[in-house]
Amino acid sequence: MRYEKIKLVDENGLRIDGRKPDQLRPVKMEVSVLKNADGSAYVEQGNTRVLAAVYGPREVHPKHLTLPDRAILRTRYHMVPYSTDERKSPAPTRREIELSKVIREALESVIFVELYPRTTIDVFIEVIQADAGTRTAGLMAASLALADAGIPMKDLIAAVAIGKVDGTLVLDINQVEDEYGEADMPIAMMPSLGEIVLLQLNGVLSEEEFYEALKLAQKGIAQLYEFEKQALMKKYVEVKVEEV
Amino acid sequence: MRYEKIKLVDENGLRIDGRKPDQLRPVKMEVSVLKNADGSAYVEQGNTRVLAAVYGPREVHPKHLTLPDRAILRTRYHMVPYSTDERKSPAPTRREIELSKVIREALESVIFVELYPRTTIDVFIEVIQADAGTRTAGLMAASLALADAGIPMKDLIAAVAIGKVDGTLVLDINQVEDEYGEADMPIAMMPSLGEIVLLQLNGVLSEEEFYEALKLAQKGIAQLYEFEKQALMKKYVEVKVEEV
Amino acid sequence: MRYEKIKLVDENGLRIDGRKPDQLRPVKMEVSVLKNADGSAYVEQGNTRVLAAVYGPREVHPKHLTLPDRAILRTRYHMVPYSTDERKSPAPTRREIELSKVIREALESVIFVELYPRTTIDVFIEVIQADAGTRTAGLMAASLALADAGIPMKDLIAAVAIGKVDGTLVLDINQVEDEYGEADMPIAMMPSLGEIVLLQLNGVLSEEEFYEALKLAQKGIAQLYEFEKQALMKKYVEVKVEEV
Amino acid sequence: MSMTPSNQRIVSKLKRSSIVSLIKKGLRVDGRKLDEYREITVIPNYISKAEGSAYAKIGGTLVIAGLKVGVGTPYPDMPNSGVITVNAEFVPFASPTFEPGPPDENAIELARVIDRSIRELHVIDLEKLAVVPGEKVYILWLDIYVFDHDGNLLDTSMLAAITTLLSARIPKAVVKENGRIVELDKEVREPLPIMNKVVTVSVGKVNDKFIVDPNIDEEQVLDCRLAVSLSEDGKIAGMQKMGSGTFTTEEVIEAVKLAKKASKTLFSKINEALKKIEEQ
Amino acid sequence: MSMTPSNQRIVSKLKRSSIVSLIKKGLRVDGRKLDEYREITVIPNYISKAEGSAYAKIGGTLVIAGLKVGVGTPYPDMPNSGVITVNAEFVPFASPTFEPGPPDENAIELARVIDRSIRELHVIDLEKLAVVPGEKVYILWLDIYVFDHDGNLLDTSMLAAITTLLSARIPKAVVKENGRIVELDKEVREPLPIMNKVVTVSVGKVNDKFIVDPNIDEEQVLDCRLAVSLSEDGKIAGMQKMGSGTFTTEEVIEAVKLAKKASKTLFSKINEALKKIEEQ
Amino acid sequence: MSMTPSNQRIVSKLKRSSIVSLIKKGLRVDGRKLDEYREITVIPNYISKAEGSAYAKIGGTLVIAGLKVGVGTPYPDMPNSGVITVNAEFVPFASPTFEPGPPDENAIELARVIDRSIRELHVIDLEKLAVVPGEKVYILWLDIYVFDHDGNLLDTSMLAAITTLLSARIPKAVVKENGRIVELDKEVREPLPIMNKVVTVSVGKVNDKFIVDPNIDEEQVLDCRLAVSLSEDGKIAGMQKMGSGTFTTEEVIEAVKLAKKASKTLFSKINEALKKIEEQ
Repeated sequence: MRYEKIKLVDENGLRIDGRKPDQLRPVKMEVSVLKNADGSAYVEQGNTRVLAAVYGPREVHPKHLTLPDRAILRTRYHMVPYSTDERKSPAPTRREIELSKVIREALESVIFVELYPRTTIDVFIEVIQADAGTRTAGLMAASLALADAGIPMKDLIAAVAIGKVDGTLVLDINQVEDEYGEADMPIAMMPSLGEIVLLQLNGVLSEEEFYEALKLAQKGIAQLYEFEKQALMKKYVEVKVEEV
Repeated sequence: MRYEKIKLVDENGLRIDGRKPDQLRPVKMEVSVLKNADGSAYVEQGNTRVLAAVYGPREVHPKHLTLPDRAILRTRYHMVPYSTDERKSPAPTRREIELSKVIREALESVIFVELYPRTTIDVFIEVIQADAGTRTAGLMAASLALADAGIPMKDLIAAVAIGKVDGTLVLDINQVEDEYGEADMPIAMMPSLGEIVLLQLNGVLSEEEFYEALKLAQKGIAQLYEFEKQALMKKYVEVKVEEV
Repeated sequence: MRYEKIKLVDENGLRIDGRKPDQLRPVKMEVSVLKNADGSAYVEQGNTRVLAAVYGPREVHPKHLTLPDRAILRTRYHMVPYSTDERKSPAPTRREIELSKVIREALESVIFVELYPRTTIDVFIEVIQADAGTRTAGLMAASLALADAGIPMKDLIAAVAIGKVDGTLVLDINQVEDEYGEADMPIAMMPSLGEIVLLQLNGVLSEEEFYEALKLAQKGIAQLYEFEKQALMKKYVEVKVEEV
Repeated sequence: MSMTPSNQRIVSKLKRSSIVSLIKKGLRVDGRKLDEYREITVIPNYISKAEGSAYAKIGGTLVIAGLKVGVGTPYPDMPNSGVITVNAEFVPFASPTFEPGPPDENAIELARVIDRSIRELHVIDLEKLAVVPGEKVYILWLDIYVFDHDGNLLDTSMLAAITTLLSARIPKAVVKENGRIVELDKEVREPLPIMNKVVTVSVGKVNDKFIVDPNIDEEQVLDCRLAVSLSEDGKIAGMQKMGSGTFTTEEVIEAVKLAKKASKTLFSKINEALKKIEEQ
Repeated sequence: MSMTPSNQRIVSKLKRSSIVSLIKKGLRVDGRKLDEYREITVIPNYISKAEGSAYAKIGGTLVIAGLKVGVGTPYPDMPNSGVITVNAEFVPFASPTFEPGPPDENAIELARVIDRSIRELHVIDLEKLAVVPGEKVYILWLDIYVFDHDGNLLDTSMLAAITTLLSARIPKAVVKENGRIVELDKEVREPLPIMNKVVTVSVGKVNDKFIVDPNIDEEQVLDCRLAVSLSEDGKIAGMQKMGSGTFTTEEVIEAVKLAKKASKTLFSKINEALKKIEEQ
Repeated sequence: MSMTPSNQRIVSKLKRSSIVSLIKKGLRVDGRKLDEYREITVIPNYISKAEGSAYAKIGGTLVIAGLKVGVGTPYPDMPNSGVITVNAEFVPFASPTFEPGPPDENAIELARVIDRSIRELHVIDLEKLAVVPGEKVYILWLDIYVFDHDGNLLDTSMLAAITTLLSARIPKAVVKENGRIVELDKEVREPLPIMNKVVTVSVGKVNDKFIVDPNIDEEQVLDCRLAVSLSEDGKIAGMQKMGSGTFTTEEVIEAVKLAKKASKTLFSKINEALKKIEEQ
């Protein structure tokens, strides 16, 4: 997948977009951005831009899909055709089907689903511009939209992708780092509870690197969590994340 | 779509098939042509040949698709693979899906759907030979088949496509005129009520041309309406339409 | 389909794999080979290898697919992608859809379906290695799996494909004979009742050849029936079929 | 997955028993003999846009088949042969029991039985349909549409299919630019290279009696059916047991003999129809 | 198969009658005049990954369109023309009445109405989009996504679509190896060869009154709609009656006149937005 | 759209609580230790028609994987690499909870986790699978079929997949006519260019305890699972949290350590099986 050598970390330890290894990309977050949805949010991380909409709890047809003791969750993670370098077909790809599943499972560990038996809560994520970290940005947008819809949750979800590029672990990878790097590890947490709700690793890490990556992720997640809380209070937040 | 100049109206004002601009193609109409369907009809306009079958009012499965206060309509406009110059795939094309919709909407304004709550009336149109004007021929066949099935209607539907070729407005276009002409405007009416039930324009017209086209259409529709009524009475009618 | 001449019967009347015209390939049969299925079986005939699994009688969803006076049968004949010379797409081909139907109809004449109204009996056949005769091997595996599941049947099904190669009728054709031969006639019977439950002919035979083929088939079926009964008693049987 | 159908047309018990008891006596509900076809109409060249076509009606069953021709790449294992694809559609237009959507198992089975008989009997000399051997060949699409289902779809469909092939006039393929481009000249037309004719006769079994050409009500009382494809000189060019009943070996033999006898009616209808158009 | 929809948004009888009686008096529920659009926002170049894009909002209806560009083979009957494909998706994201899955008849109709207007008015000079005539041409995909449905999807979608085309900057196609290989140079960008501008105005009929830009509640009480596509110089570049009611000839003429008048608002919004980006 | 499943296998409350309370004490229902696999069987070259294959059984879970090889065009962004496609099917044959149809999200996730581990660890040197660089490359299809589902499909599937690759013998590609045509010579066979070996260990969490290789009943009581792919030298070559529960960071670390330890069992089974066939 890496057919050409590109220098991803320079002699000063700075990344291709000028960031330090442990620095997030600029963030924008806004809730209640749509009219129809019961809850909605917009999240921007660098050039990655994501919309989320929540409908529900609402009725399901056909009824036999419901569960007697809890709400079911229906989740769709989708990239629009013009969000990527090459046009993506509008039909769901295998990648989108997998990500919809891991995102659903992450959300299921956060929502008090037992409060709404025999209903569905529908969470839709549309990636309108993709520059890596779309599932983690999507999960944050979804969690903000759920909060906007007033659906009780144990905590918000904050999430970020760790990368390994030129042998260095970096926080919040962008697309070039994802394409030419050695590993991509998206992780999502309920920060105040210290619980991991999503964890994937695409790439190769030593055991030590993995523990290091976990630590680095927690650092970014703590920052993102603060931005989320501010966005919910102000309905809008925009942060150029400085080195911390 | 027009890669070559073809002369569509000659120095005498006659069209490529010898017709005058306001002349219909020869027409054949026949009702009750099938055994299984509750109503059926065959319509031929020039080289365009269409079959229609009506089933219903009948039960719908699953029930939740029905409406409590009226019949629903299900309509399928379809061209068989051998009806066209190049073989058409048997699966519904986007064009066929659109035409099925506008035909359904046209029929819904004609049928007294409120007489048959919780049922469906199914109208199937199969184009067996396509030489332009298939949706208008199809609508006439459908309306005859509905009458044949004894389903109460406000009026029959008569329909024709107006074209603009070499700058001239012409009645009842054929395929060559459709392909090389400047506009195609199918229109369907309940003639005795003066109500338009379908209207589309594919092409560019000035406002004045459009009003002219409406008038020309009404002229053709009045003739076709007479043939339809005759066909219903005699079960069969064949007319070589002379200049009128 | 036969683009090259290959000698399929040699000067001694022996076939390409050394068999005599009326000789079966080596057979292995085993029942109860799976944990989940209510009944299961494995059948090997030469290089053709087939697994069958039976679930049921069990409930059907949606209910309106059931029948009030009998069990329905659902049957899937499927070849795995790596079972053939060229990779086969995992999606059902038109061939697999047809074979699933004729296999279902064969099984329906054997099972006492009226004993289990409003239920389904599901029979799955997976061809893991294909060397001709897969539908007949599949039917035998299915019938053994049904017996293993304890579903009452009028008889077992024994089945074999007759071929015509180089003008000679041969028993239990292999893939080379199928590809380069003149006819392939799969036939399945309830041997003790003398009833034919499946019969197809792909190729051209004279009336006399056809009667001859029927006789040859019965001879092979009688042998295979014995192996099936042994397999049910011992749960496993392996036979190198000698000339008989 | 094939599933026992639950949307079968329902025939009243009274009608069923009357059909069965008549057949026992050698009679049919519509007055026919057991080995007699209903009225047959065959019209070749019914669709002028198609390169070949036929309207075929047996009793109330109406099938229109059409042939479209293109040029394309041969199959890698048959580089010097034209390609023919047979497709059948049972549209909801034709019967209250037909569902919308892609062909179901019944339509697929019908198309494949017809395809195999045409292919195995070498009805068309496909090798004559190579244009640039190994690179460009004629592609034939034979589409069979059922428009009214009154029983015995297979025999009617085969009748439409074979008449379509026998009466087709396909455009001449013109090779340009060293074989790289092939175009069809619609002004110059030729018949297909026909080598044989085939028909299919479906024989139904009702207890120990056999009937040909079951109508739609009779189809509901059949134990099962044997479809036999036959060449004009009486060779068996394909066979398919259809339905969930059984035959003994003796019954199969009796059914084949009956099919062979009845095939003559179909061949004479085809030949009449072809003669009529040749005379035009 | 097109089917009468059964999952329509429900508007209470009270609301319905208040909407209708207001319109009778020449008024709207949201205070607008009958021929007045809701607030319109147009933002060209909204998506930096796309070769063209626009954010269009009319009232609460939000549509984002994007253009992606590739190089491919022309259609055989148009060997010297670029190819444009218009696709619209009504994702369940945007409305409780939208279902998951491929575009339904409503999305397909909308895309086709937009496609026809763009094509027939020659908005883009497709012949200028041939790269190696007869062999390689630009392929344009115009994808229209509805993200919030508050009525009048068609006018909003056309607004997004045309602004996308007008503001697009497509990568230059570079021909290599005697025309066999064509690559897109993303560093060199050019506008599309634009020849005309088009908008669509949907006119709704409520009894004998006509309104433009119906909001989602008003859509439920319309008898039917006439969508009229118009060029900047007032030519009719497409028309589509939508919904199951009827128009008389006189009503159609009135609707067209109203559409023509209202189209000016849309053109001025587009021109403003384009001016703003040119000044940047 | 991913949806909370409603057709889960049901385990009685009694059984659930017995499983949980045993695990609390460090015990398993089937007598195993927490970090112990069930009986493992691996048979390479199980399917003679495939270019590679393996039968893998862990407890009652049976998976057969097969490799088919072709020649095709490389991906434009990887012109000098062979292509491998991993596909997994959960056929209704294998479990009463599996539905017919194309792979669902579970089968897709499993295939993609396996695909990523194989790809990222460079199990195969794909660059050695270019035949005519930039034009023709080997295409590998690795198909994984589950035939009996008794829990822990992922570890069993990876076991079948890696054994298939390690034992495969692919036909030699022969280049003809200046590289324009490439044929596979089935008589000359070579192993794949293997660079690494990988296994996947699924660690289940039950309250604060961790188990490897959960059987089908245990799977119903897991809070969630962490699937860890490992190279033979202990590198982490992929990871996937599965199921809707959560882990703390400490728990994740514990799970990884457990996976690493348990991976040795799997590697030794693979090596044994390969040794056996080499000796043949």
